[in-house]
Amino acid sequence: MNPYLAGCLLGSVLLAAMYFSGRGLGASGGVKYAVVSVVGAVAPEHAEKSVYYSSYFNGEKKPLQNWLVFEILGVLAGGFISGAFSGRLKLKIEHSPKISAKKRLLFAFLGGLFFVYGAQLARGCTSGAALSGMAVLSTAGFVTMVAIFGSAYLFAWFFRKNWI
Amino acid sequence: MGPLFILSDAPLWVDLLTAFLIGIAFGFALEQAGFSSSRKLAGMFYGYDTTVLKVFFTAAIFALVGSLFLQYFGLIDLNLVYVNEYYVGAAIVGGIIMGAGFIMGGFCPGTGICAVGIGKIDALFFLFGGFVGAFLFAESFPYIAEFASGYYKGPTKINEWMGISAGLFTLFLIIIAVAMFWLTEKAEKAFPKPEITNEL
Amino acid sequence: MQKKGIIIVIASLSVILALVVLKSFNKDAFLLDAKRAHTKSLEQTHILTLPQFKEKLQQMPNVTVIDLRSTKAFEHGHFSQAVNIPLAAILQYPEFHVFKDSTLVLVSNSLIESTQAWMLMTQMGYKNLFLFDGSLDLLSAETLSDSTEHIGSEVLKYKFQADSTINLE
Amino acid sequence: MNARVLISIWLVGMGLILALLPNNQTTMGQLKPSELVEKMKQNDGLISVDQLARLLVNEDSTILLIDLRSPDEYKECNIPGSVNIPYAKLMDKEFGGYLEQNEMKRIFYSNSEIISTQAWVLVAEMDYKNTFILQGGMNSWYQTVMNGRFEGERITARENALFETRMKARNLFIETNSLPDSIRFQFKIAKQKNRKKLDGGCG
Repeated sequence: MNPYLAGCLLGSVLLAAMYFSGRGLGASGGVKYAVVSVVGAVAPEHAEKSVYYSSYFNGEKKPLQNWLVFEILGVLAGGFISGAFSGRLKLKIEHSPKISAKKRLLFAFLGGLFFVYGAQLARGCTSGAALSGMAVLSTAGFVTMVAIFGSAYLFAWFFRKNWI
Repeated sequence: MGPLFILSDAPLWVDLLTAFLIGIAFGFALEQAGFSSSRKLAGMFYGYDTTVLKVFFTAAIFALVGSLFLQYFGLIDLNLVYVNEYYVGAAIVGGIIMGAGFIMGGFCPGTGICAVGIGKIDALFFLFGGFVGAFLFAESFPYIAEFASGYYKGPTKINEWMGISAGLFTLFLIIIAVAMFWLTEKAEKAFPKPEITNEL
Repeated sequence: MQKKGIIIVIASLSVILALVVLKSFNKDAFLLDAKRAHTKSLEQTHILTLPQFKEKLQQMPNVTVIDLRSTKAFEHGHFSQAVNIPLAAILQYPEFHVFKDSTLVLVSNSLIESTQAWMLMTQMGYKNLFLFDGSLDLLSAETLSDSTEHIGSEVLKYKFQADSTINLE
Repeated sequence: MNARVLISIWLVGMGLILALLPNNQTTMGQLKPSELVEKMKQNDGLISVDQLARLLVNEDSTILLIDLRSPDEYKECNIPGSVNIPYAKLMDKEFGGYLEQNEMKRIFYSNSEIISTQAWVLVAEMDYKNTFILQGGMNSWYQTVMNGRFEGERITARENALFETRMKARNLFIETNSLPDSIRFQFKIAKQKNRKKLDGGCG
């Protein structure tokens, strides 16, 4: 699909989220709620004691009854539908021929770790802070966006072997 | 008048169902834009494929322009739409960590989940990493709480901080984006990697 | 494909432009929103007490007095420079917009009525707009008696005393 | 003409229209002038001092009595049961909970009618119902309830009841305003709004 057309499509999805639920899109938050509820189920005492977890368990709602959790399930389904639509469904490890599949998986794991850690700190990832933040003109969104892309460009040279 | 579910006190399940439907559309749009491929996403940082930048800015500006027009015609109250809270230090440091994660993993959380949907195993590992990252953050939160919640500026809007109207700021943003679109097309011509882009 | 794109771009731009133009020419819309009207009403310079009203009438002979009472009461007696526009018919008055640039004073028998008219007209963009802080009932409409000492009505004229004997100050 | 040029033209066009829009976007739920005049014509937003006295004496719990005067004036004396929202702070977000609701009867009062009518218009045009202006305001309260001498002979039961209501309201007013300040204002701080916090972001 033409990137600009895809951008308009994505923009209308974001606008719909703003119009219906008064909020932007998000992704890393869903990951957090999943972790929080797992910790709450596995180690309830620890969750009760911790300043961080306890704030998610004192409300009426369970952590998984969250907008973001359902949205993320939708993303999973939406990706699948689109993949089936365009014939891209395939189990595979995508990596540059210069690195092994194992190395790619290790870096993907580390990347995910860093990304979500940073997203928790900045209270939003590329979708929650940068994209949705820009769409509501929030200062935080612009700052986070510049920081993400700026640092990715800075680090790009060190990881060039992984990609090109 | 929007935001519908904030003004109407709709039951929780309606909101969650909408979240699911919006998620489907979100995932569909991401996948159609080609964001389920990490090498396409990483291409932005080496100049051979700048789809991310184009989609990202088009989407943000489309939603911004749309919301401002909706407000002008009295269809939405933007005061009731969530504006991100601005914690100066956390936003900058968090953004830098995210940038490092981006170039290592090749996904961001949204695109990673979308790529899991079409069966990318590297995306699944990215997601596992994400779970560990969220867990580590929760465990380390007591030690960094002061920094993470410090330098708080509230949900500020950038145009108010600059003292101009939202419409005028949008025009500036659009001019920057249009210049960037032009530059990225130059970059794609300057750093072509046909062996990668043909494969995608 | 290209042609289609050009048509979509031009069509959507002109539709939005047309909608914006339509809205800005809509007469049945406020110029100032509630927040701005609130800020404007805080200045309190629009409230004219009797002496201030008299001064205004003397200084500016071309002041237009808008009399919000019913036509019947108006015919009974009114200021020489008064125009009768009952509040209920205020938007139907044919030459309403003519007053947009002149100095206007709203008068009525009820302060509530003149304040409502003041808020309404302020939000519609009228600028030199005042309201008379008093009732026309208490005045002889043609001659303003000099003897009435008048302070603004938004001043408490009584003082609370715990022993229940309350004196006029 | 490729896709980039097309989207650029479209975006710049939209941006130009947006930049030229007047900056006075109307707020939510604002009535049109004609609708506001209709609301004014109905004339059902008034409450007399005697009606208020009766509501107070009967301990009506559906009223929300709002004193729009300055904090100093409010401290000097106020009608029992009222909370103080100075008119200058009426549009502040913290008091939204008092204005943005349809259930309770809001009764605005000031010393006269001007300020309370202004507040009435602001609330009415946001399309909230059940808003009332105390006719004559505090001055009229003093004149009628506090200083009122009952003229004429008390013959009918109705006149008797009116006089009694005034007496009770007067005693209530004197009683509550004579209490020491520490007790008087203990429960009378205008509550902050408790609207649900906007949820969002993905942190």
